[in-house]
Amino acid sequence: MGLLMARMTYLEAGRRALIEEMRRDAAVWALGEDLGRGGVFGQYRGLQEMFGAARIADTPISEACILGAAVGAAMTGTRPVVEMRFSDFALCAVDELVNQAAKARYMFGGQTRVPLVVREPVGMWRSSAAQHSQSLEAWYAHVPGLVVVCPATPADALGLMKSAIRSDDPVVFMEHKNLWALEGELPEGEHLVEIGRAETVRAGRDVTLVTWSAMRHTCLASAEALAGEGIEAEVIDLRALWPWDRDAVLASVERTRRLVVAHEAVAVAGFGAEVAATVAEALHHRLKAPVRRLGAPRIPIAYAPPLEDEVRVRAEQIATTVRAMCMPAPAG
Amino acid sequence: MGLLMARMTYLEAGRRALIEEMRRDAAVWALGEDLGRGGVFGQYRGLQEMFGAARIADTPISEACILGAAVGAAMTGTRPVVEMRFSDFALCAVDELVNQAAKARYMFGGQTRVPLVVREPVGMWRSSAAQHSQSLEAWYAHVPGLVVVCPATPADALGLMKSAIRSDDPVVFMEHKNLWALEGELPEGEHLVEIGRAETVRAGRDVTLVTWSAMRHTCLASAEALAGEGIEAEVIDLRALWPWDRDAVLASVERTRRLVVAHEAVAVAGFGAEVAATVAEALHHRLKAPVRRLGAPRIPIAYAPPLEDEVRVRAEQIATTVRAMCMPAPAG
Amino acid sequence: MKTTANLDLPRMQALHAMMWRIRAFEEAAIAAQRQGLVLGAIHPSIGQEAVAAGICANLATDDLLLSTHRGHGHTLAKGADARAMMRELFGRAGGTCGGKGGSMHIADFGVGMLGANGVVGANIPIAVGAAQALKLRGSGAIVACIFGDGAINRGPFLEGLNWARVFDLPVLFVCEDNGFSATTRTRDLTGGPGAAARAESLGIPARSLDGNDLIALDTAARDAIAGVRSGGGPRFLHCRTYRISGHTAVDPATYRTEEEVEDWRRGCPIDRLAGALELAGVEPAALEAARREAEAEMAAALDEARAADWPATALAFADVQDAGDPREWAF
Amino acid sequence: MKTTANLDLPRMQALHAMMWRIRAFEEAAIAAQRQGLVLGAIHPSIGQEAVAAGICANLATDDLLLSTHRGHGHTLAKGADARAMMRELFGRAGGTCGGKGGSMHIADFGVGMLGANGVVGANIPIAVGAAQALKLRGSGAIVACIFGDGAINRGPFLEGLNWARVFDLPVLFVCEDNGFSATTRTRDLTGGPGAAARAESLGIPARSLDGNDLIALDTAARDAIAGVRSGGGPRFLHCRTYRISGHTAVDPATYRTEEEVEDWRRGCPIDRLAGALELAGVEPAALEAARREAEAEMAAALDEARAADWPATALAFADVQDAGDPREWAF
Ligand SMILES: Cc1ncc(C[n+]2csc(CCOP(=O)(O)OP(=O)(O)O)c2C)c(N)n1
Ligand SMILES: Cc1ncc(C[n+]2csc(CCOP(=O)(O)OP(=O)(O)O)c2C)c(N)n1
Ligand SMILES: [Mg+2]
Ligand SMILES: [Mg+2]
Repeated sequence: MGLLMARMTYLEAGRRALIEEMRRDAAVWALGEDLGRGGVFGQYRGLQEMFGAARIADTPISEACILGAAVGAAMTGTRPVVEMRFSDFALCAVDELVNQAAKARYMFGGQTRVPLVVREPVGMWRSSAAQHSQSLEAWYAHVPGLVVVCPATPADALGLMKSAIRSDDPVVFMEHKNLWALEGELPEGEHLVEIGRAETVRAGRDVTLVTWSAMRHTCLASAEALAGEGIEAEVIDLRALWPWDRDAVLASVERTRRLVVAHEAVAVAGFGAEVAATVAEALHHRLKAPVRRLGAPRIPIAYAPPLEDEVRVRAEQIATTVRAMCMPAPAG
Repeated sequence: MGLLMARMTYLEAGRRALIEEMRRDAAVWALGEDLGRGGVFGQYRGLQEMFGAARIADTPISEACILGAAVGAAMTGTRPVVEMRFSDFALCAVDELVNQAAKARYMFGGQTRVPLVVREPVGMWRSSAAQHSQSLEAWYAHVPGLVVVCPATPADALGLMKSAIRSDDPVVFMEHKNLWALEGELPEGEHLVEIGRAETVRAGRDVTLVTWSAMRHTCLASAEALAGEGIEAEVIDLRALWPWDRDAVLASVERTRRLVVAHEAVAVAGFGAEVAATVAEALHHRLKAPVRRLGAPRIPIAYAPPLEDEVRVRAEQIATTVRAMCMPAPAG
Repeated sequence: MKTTANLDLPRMQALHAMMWRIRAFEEAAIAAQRQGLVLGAIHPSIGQEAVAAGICANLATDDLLLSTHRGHGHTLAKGADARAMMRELFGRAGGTCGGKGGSMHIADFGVGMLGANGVVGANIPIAVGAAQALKLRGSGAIVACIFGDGAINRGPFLEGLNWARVFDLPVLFVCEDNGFSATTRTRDLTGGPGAAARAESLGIPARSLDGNDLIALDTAARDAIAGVRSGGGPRFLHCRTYRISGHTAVDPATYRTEEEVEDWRRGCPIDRLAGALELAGVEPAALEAARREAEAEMAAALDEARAADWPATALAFADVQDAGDPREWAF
Repeated sequence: MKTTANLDLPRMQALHAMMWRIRAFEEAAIAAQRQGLVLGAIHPSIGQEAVAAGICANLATDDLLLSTHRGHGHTLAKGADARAMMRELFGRAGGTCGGKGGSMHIADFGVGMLGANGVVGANIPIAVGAAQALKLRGSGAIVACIFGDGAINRGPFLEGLNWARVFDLPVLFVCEDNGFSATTRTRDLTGGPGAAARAESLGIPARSLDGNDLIALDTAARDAIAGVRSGGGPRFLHCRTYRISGHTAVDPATYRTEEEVEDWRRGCPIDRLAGALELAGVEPAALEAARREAEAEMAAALDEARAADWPATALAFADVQDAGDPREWAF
């Protein structure tokens, strides 16, 4: 158990997590549009047949009520998993998430918990344009009461989803649409990943690359390229933005003495600013170079690929940034 | 003109701005709940009598439609001023603001503009508790297409509101509830303040305090206290978070070589992170001390004053932070 | 007023006493606010007490209730402790929510009261979700959801009612129609015939009735709740009443004439029920005693609240969430 | 089908041709998507063409139109240029939105088409606001707002319709009911009798009709728009139709039987109008010519789009907003 491995896609891993948790706990159920037909990306394929229409509930196009109902259901002894289809549509249910779900436990003096998971597929994917491509994880990290998770691999999609469902507090679970088809190894047995613990994906001594979600893979590609030039980048996938693994980041930068944080979201007021500011505050005197952030320019996402590409942080751009940082005192 | 001064409250200044702009431009109108009775804080007192019910429109309790209608009206040759009552209720209209207002100009390839102002009273005020106290300016600064304004004085409430109404793009205009009664001097004639230009409220050589909204006054109090100890703090009120006056901040920190950014909002992923990260990136080698951020802990806002006070950034706390920064190399 | 022939007198006296408790609680709270003891905004329901009493009298303790910013009456009638509620309004330790919520966020999960709400209409989706959870769990309990006439113009009203019908959920929706959306007359903001017609258009059986007639209301609530409890899905009651007090305790309510208010004062639901009870032979002294007892109870609650401690400041950091201790992230 | 006795034949032939243009445009776009030329999702309206043609034929150029994610037909019928639209679907320079929007965000302000929308129901509040602006400006123009049957379960539907009634705005609401909310049957998600009843409960005169009968639809739209234009406030049309294509161009639509689709194929609004026109004496060859012309037009539009340039990358930074040049804030 736990040693046998299976290959599985990111999408399939999320589906497996839900199946396992629904089998384990009768209080877990899912609600959203078109779930009976498998959901818009197939994440729920076959689940209504498996668990019935009461536990895999097809809802009207009523995002506010989908999330609001989940709040009520979570306060009443169940663990709803909410499907928002595209994170952009969650903007139709912000009162429910931010004023209700996130605050109920506190506002009511600890009388209740709101154990729900909101699945919000994020990110750029196949010319989806301005209303189907956003990454607003920084918003949710800013809201007391919310947990924010951004898995980048099938194993994390599985292990973090299971932990999210077991969380007694509301979790915003951001799956990246461009990762649905990504394959990876998964342990055969029960696989749980603690929310708030980063993964050091690659060790390195010269610079720390902090990232999350699909940008993990870009950072890795960049690190591989840099390795060919003798620059060893440590790549840290935060996996969760709240709580985020500050200790892991600080420990790494303490060693590498250089930080680049890269994400797909808009750079201005993005979560990269939080990471960069934290490192600058804590490790100013250790740094060999100023902290650096890479993110999208502050423009909506266009439909035409050449325009869409203008907002992408690419591996080459990360490498260029790292090279410039390492220049004054070349590594090794 | 422009030399005569009048004393006026922050609330009255916003009212005067609206009156002046409505007189100047027949396309300007306002909509929101209870405006005919003066609005919930009296900001619209007498305006319906002055301009009629079509231009000072009483709306149903329909935040999504209030903002959505403003988008349609803005694209159709008018300049709506939207009253959201409490910024917290604007969370019922996020799709309309973020997916529609902010993106229409871009998404439609420049065919239209969305000249609207959303007034969102923010901040802690008289035990208003978790759903009536939030400051989410960082969210809007993160959204391409939005302008974000946070006036702290009557003169800025007047001059920035007038500029906001004249903006061809959507402006989130955050008035602080605790400032309504604040009095200040106003020029008698037309008074416009450019959005995106900070005000250096107090000059100083030892540290730069960057702030906005009600925290400006806290920072000033702190600076006065520090002056008595021989520490001269420069206080910069950003006044707008998008665009924000990076040049003014960098020029100041270039001189003072120390930065503290203070705001009422939650520190984690707050806009202070953006300012701190920007300064750390640009001026790392000039800094005598690490950048510092002060903001609320990541907890909802409680009703009971002793609990509410726990999230307040106080002048003394700012002073303590500054003192510690100046310690290793005392000023003067 | 219906015939008093077969009135259940003990029940009606209890409801009369409950209305006095609500009235006395709010009058005490208003007085305390004038003294600066109640800190945040309070929204009194003076004149509307019959709705709270009549609906909640037909709920069991394990039935659930979702309320509004104007929820003191609903909360008391659902069984919450007046002393803890008063302490909550004072922001003190021992308050229903430990002083964290205040008037607009009172909740008492122990008696099935799942919360007032500071956002108009936000309780409707929460209520239908609670009902869905009850159904999933095979519980026989039901949910009552009270909201104002202003809430019927918010989107979640449509989404929540439609949802309750589609999933056939055990919810009683109650529109407590006091004629006002804050300081504006709701009829000027509302298209069509109103709340009941909207509910019916969404497939929910609805009744419109005099919400100041407690006897009629009690019967209507009983019938509607029987329908809900028997698995018939949601029901809707539209209760016409009036708020004699201002929108908040500090609202002078100059947007209406003194005559209009006077008319409704004469139609006060407490006096109306008292009249019916007297006609049915109840001693005026017994009715007066109910009032005095209520006033004494609330005066004591007020004194106790005034004497209560503030919550310990460390509690500011408690009950945020399990992950990520906010104390470790203070700046 | 209504009697063909006093058919306005030139008008009906033009509408027949318009439906063919819509059909041909979408069939070309679907083919182009299969070749990877149309990049983002497209939502074809094959089988629904009568709604677009019938409503828009009754609008003037300066009347405004708000559409949905399934808006190619509406946009063409409102007068947009098919070649610019096709270039937009290809994401090319010269597209209606310069390639920035794609299918779900097509807008052509030059012909009063204020936008498709990627968010279901979001066009309703925008439409009422546009109408309010027209009224404020003293314009005689009106707004038509088309949305699907799924949109009637979203809050903005209630808020927007109520708003239009309260402010007596010149809006024609059109529910284009194709029976599906994406891949789920809307009737399973919808309480009560449906769209028209909901509109009526909000005080808006409503009619429900066969949305594949272009002749009836043209008359109903004309009457409803006359009502709107004469200052009578909003009107509502509920048009029953069917989407023969999948939800998107890549949806195999296995959630329905082939027989059901076949039934509706036989009820195709283009064929039905063609039948009526033939009965009224129009030459089949003329009708066939309309089809051929449409197909030729769209084939040419497709070829042109394929040959068009990509937008200059610098345009990615244009038209964001006036303040704060994003190029100066790139990281
Ligand atoms: C979404 C939202 N918008 C506006 C408000 C401000 N507000 C508080 S109470 C109120 C009036 C509500 O009217 P109604 O629903 O009839 O309840 P009542 O106050 O009459 O009991 C308003 C507009 C709010 N709390 N929430
Ligand atoms: C608020 C929102 N929720 C969900 C979606 C995803 N979605 C796109 S089209 C669609 C179905 C809409 O059904 P309907 O309104 O009947 O229009 P139709 O597609 O049938 O034309 C859905 C659910 C969306 N775009 N917006
Ligand atoms: Mg009311
Ligand atoms: Mg449909």
